[in-house]
Amino acid sequence: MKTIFSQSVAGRTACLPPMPEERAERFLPKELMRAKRPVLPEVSELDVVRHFTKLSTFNYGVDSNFYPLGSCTMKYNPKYTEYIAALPGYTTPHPALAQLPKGAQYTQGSLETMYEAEQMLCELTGMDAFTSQPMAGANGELTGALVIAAYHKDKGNKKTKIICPDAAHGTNPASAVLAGFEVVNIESKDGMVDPEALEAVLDDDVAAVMMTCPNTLGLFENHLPAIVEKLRKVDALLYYDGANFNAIMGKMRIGDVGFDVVHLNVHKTLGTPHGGGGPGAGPVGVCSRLEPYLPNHRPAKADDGTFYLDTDNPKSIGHMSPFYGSFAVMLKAFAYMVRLGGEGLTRATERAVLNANYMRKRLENHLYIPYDRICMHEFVASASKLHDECGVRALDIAKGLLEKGHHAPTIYFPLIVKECLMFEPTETESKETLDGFLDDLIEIIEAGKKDPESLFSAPHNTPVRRLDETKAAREMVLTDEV
Amino acid sequence: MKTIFSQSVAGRTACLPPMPEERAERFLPKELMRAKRPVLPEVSELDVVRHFTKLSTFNYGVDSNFYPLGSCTMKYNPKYTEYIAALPGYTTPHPALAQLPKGAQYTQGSLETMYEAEQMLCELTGMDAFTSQPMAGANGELTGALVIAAYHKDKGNKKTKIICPDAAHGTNPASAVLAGFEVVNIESKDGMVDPEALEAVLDDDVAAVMMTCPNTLGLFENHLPAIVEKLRKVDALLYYDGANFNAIMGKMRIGDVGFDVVHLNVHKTLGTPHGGGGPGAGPVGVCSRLEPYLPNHRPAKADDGTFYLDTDNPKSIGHMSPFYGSFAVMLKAFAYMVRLGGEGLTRATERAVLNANYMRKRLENHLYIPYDRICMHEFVASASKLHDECGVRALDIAKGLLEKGHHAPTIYFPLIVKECLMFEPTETESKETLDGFLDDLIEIIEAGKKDPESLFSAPHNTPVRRLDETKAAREMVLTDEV
Amino acid sequence: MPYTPHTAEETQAMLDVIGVRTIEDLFADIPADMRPKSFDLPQGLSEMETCAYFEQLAGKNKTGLVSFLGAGFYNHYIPKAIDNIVGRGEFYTAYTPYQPESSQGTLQAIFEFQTAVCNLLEMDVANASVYDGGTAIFEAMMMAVRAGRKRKKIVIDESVNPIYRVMLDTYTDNIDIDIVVVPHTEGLSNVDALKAAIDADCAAVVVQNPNFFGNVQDFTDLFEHAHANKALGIISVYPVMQSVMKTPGEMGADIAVAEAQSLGQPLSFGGPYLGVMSCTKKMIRQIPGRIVGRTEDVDGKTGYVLTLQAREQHIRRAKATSNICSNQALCALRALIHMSLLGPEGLIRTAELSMERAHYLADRLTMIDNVELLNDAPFGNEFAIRLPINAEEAIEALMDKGFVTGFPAGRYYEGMDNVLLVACTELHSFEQIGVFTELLGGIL
Amino acid sequence: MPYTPHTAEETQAMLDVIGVRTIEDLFADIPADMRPKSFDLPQGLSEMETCAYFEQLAGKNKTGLVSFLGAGFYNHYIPKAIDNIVGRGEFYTAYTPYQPESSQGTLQAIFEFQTAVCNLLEMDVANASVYDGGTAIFEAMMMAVRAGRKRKKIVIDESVNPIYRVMLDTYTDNIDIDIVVVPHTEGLSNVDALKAAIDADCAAVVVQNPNFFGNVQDFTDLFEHAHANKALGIISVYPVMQSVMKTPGEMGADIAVAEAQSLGQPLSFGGPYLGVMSCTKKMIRQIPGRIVGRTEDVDGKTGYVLTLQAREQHIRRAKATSNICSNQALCALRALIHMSLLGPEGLIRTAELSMERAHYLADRLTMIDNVELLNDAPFGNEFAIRLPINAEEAIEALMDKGFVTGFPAGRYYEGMDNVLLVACTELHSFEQIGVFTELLGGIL
Repeated sequence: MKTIFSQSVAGRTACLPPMPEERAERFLPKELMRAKRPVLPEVSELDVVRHFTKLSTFNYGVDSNFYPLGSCTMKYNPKYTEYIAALPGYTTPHPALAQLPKGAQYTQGSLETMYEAEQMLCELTGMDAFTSQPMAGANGELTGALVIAAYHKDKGNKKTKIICPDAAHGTNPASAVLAGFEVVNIESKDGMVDPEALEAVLDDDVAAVMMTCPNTLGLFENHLPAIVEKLRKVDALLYYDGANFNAIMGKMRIGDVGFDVVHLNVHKTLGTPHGGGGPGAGPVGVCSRLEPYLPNHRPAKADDGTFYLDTDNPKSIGHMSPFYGSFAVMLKAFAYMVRLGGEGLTRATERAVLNANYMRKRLENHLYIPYDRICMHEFVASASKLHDECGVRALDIAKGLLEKGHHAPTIYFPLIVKECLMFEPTETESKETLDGFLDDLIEIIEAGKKDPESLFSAPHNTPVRRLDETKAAREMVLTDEV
Repeated sequence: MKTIFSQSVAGRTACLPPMPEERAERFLPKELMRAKRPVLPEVSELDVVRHFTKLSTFNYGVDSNFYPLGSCTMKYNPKYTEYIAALPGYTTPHPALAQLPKGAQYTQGSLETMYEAEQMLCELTGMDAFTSQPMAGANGELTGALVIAAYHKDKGNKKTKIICPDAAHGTNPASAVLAGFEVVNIESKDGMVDPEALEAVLDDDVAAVMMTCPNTLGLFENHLPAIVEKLRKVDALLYYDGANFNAIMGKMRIGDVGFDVVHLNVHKTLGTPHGGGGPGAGPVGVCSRLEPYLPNHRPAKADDGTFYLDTDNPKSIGHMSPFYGSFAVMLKAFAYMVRLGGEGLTRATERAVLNANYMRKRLENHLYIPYDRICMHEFVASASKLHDECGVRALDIAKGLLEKGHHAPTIYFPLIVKECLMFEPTETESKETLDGFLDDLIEIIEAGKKDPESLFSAPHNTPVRRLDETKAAREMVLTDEV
Repeated sequence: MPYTPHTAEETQAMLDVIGVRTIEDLFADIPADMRPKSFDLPQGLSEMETCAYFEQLAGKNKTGLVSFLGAGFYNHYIPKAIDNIVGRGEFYTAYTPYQPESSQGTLQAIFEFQTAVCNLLEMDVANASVYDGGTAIFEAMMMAVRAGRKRKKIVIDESVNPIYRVMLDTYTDNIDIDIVVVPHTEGLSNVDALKAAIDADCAAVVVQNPNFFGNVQDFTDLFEHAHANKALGIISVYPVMQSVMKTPGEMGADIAVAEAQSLGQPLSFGGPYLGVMSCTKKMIRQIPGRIVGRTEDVDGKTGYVLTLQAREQHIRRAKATSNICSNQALCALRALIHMSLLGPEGLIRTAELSMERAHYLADRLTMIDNVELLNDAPFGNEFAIRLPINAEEAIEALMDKGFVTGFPAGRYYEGMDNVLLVACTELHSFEQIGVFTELLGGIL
Repeated sequence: MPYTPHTAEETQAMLDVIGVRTIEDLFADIPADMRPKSFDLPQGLSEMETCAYFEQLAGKNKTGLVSFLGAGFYNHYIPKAIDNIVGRGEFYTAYTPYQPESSQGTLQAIFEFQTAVCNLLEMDVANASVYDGGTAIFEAMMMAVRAGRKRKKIVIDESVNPIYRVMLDTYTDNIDIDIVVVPHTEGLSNVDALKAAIDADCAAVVVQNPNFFGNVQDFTDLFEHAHANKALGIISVYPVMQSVMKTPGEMGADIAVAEAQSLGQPLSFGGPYLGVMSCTKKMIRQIPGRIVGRTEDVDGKTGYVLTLQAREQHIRRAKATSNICSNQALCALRALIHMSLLGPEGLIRTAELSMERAHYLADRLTMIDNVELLNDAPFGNEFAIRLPINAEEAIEALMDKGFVTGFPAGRYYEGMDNVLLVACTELHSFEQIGVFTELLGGIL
């Protein structure tokens, strides 16, 4: 499809502001001005609308069809949250206004929203305090790691290492490194963190362990109490990666079972849209002893019931975002929690787990399930046997699903399972939808066994077919030549 | 595609209000209540969103691609007008509020909007007064015909007939009949109203002539001054069907050249969306002597600059709509006029006519153009020669265009041209778009000459192919059995 | 210039192809003496300035009012998903579905809308909608007159919304239809008088349920009587209340119509609204407007088309069943999505919440001295009370306190100057009702 | 319950297939003593109640203020077509484009966004965006440190937005990077001092244009000096002003970053915003985050994929170039549509209208006694003035009159308690500026 740049015709305009009385030359000397006008699309509004409308039809969202992308929690994004985030009362305020003299008076709505959202997250997770500042999950991980570092530094602990299980998301070690830690990997046993493997590397230098629970195989970490006990002995903290939080709402609270820090991905658990890759929000919760280190400018409630920004945090790590994080995203997450309430959030978790187990059970005669027991909100299957038998890989199954109009599951993650396919149906899908998907998936697998070639060339009916990624990396055409 | 009803599962819900404290039995005796709950879809919000998102992809709008539907003026609908019509200040007020004591004070925004919109329409058309009440073009025609009847009745004229040219829209005679008139048809000559044919039927019983100018062949009615003169002699009024008003903005004003009544289709000329068939708005303008007969509750401006509803209209025909017409649609039309201004509206007309003539010229070697001279905003071609040569009909060309992803032109209207195709590109389309369409159209015609069969089976790639209309009319399945 | 993409070069190239020198040459057909005498429209504005102008204008409407005004038009909650769906360009920038292969979205949606209407009203057939509730009654009357052949009389109950009755007078002023209005009795339809008015010239009797005063009645008996006299029964209903009320189908109505503004359309100062029309199978050839039918394509695949088009003006012209050539497609889509999101239980709850509040309000108001209900008959979410003062005075007194008290019945009914119509929906809080009754009590 | 479609029957059928009796059986792995100690979340609300709650909350923010507050974040006009497009579910409910066959919409949009960024900044390569302007500077510094191998020092100008400098301190607190701040001189970058700070340990010098005080400068010379000393030049810019200002490319910057909130993102009390990152071809292997490249499918058809993924954490884990694993895809789409709708002329006019107003305001303000510009250097749409009183006082005094006076420089700069930063955009009217200057004059 033609790019918007290639539709450009010199002099064509769409949404032109009025003509200024003075042009830029009046205000800037020539040597501070650019020589050439920027090459941006010169198109009509109709061109823009048609172009992006057409482009959208080449995309796939939860609104299009089922999206069982494991580890991503592609649940339905309720439309009312978009309405709320677009209320002019919310979109208008400049974030610095609340920091000015008397400014808090004029931003009480936003401040109360932030405060109440953080309070609700505390109750949901059992943590003592939350910050809304982190702008995405990985940013939340970094925040958590910095808070951990600040805590140990303040306490005079000499801590240099963070332990990450091999099934962890790749961002865990990457974030730990950015907080100045050395990363120690430990191998899983039976799909779970192995207390003995942990014991083997646990010493006084360990600042924290980063865990995902249920882990990225969709399994509950049964050794959690033992792990907590071990860590306490060396004053190491326990970090909860919230990627899989959709599996435990109302069933377990992170703070209650000994986790010290948590980040949540609101675009996973709390119904905010992924937007094709962002924006997200990654609020971080901590236990009370870590609260002093949270990012500064914290929403707070005064004795008279008004809200303000608390800047009296001498031990704060500083700022993770210029102001208070992705406010509008957090707002949607808060609106989601308000609508569902405790009961609704619990039910979401229950149905997510129900759906995952139903899929697992229906698939177990067709695909190898390495850990074939009750799973949480997602599970991992493997095409390795299929690959051995007839050459069909996880990738081929994924492409076969695309051809049938479904989205594919996550493939080749976690790295510890060969040819893996990770399914996460979420609670918002009905039995009918799951059955429709499963019928097609089983048909693909069975057809693949008989005629693997047919699958190797899939998909045929998508806007483009399998793309040459090597060519992309080699030639590196990263912009449109104009 | 499955209907929303067939996706229904008893007990499933989407957007449920809270549970009432009392059920209906508390307020209504059993004999006034329905025996069974209504059979409506029981689906989730996700089901609804996916269903209609999917359905939308089976549809075709101006936002999808070029839409050269003659006589329909499918121009681009600017998005800001939707924003304006959705402002809570505009969507909230109950229409009767303005009629209550002190109510006008609280609806000044809506009243001023209506008043200013009507003023602007007066200047645009040269009429003396406008009403926003008619809810669509045909409703405007009826309003106009009723005003004409009221005028003649009030004057004591015995008028029984309205003259309609054969090229007129079918709604013209249908509306005239509803206003109590007998319809006299006259035949065109050289594609235009023939003054001699008119003369032949013109007598004292004639209340009015309904004209479309340019007419439905896209031709300016050259005999207009002669016609006006003839009508004046028998005190017959001249009605302007505004369907083709996009052809003359800034170039001719209806009121200036002798028209007495006009309806405009704002969804054609003034950029409001067609919505798949509605809602529209059909404001009616009149010369001053007809003003007393306009529908009641007219927006007016007091000496102190405030706005109110004028109900002191003893000669008014009454009410065409419960309140003041399709307010939100008129609002969008007004917003469109404000944005374009006089210069922009004139330019719209100029480019619409430019585009039509360009298409006509590029097509003239490929399709027979019955009136091949400078046209206004649209023109009519005919496939009759093609049909004679190789059996390809206008319908086949239309379906061939659908197959190539374009919308088809209007076909088989006006009735006076055989195998006709009526093209109206509108001003919002670029030369590139026209060229792309014309290249494909010419290819279809030329291919059709060589291999007509290929065209008879088109389209192949649409959500459905040619449908059996006879079966539909015979079996009359008009609802989904549940 | 906005929305005309032509550059100077392109314009020139196009003029060259056409073979004229200037754009003005294309308008040579319009002689100089026919050119505009004036054209003093204001300068155009940028989008930014245009929006600022209208934001300022919209701001002149007061939006914080607590309103008990109904009179047939109600402020019900509109689920937010509706705007998201109807905002898709494929729906709202489409034309009438004349090319069915490219219009299955609109066509199937209308088919589903027809189904929802028939199921809600328990009627056999529905059309794709007409402009509003008033034109729906008019078209229903016309159906009856066509079906009744020589019968020209329409008997209409006085408690049918008078706002519509004004419209009906306007629409029928010049055609051979005789509307006979049968007076109400203290806000209730006088069924005996209606029966008495049905004679050999009567094509149909028209009633409304709940009626203008909010009262709910059963017209089974009336329609039976009409049928016995070869006249038809026409009923106008309120879709939200219809979820719990006895249906037109159950009452034996031949034609059932409604204003469906209450199903997902904002009040928007009068429109666009949505006229719903349905009828029995017997009346199918009389129903005007668009109708969508299910069929198959050449491959046997299910699809939808406009059907029974032979009734319409582009074919029948002066002999068409109606002059209506559009429907309120997008409004109908809104209503369909609204009903799908609420489902039967949601629509019923909406009716019940509205009734609950209205009855609470009625209880509170009638505790005020000298305030009484107009009658003791059952009502839904609207009711009429008699005040000790002129209703207009009461309205005026509370307006500046931010409350819209209701609709003054005296506007349309003689001798009812003290009668006030008051409506509630699920959006009223019990608190608001409390404050309102105190304020109203204070001035009485 | 909302958003869980399971009926009781379906739930049972699914449990039967799984082979357990109750849903609770699925959670048997979580022992009783690990269950929540409390879970006192409020009852859920209907959509209608939820929206009412948030409308009330949003209403507690005052929206009618006339604000001259900028400090790097500006209220520019957002064309209405943007919301319509990004509201399409195919865009905003999609995930990261890991399955390119089903994600060409997002992928091509990012490719076009990268192109627009490169063209606006005149740089070679851009990524798909990062969280915000602050993280963009941080990631740029990290790029420089990686490229500079043993060099650990970053020289940063004090007139770089201090809001970001606080972030940079936070982000670098635990890693081996040494940030050296070079003081400004009356609001201007001290280029000589910056040059002097570039030594053999320096990986990069970081400047901002216009700087925090709104002044526009040329850093060509500085970057040349940096290159001569094997250090890199990093510049942070303001996209709207960039349409007229000398570009990072023209100045010879190695990495150019920006906060692109001003391109179609509402202020929304702090986010989401949009961090833009671009660099020279030489730096391509260092740039973090997602990058989209053009390629072909098996049929030779053009398509787009995420490329250079080998740098990312899901492959590189602890050795990844960054921990960032998302981009602000929907914000980037907004920015792309914004730039497409405005085009070069529209973006330039936006800059000019904003400057025009700012300069008019500066002229008016400096006519007040004892009010003077901080310096005489050129500025864009924001400038610093020295007041006769504490800037915080001035702000406080005008707040209740509905005017937000600006940002008090003293918050971040010692000795600048009387310095006020004032910003204008195209949305300010000359009238508002007039009223504001009178009010401010009145209190000084």
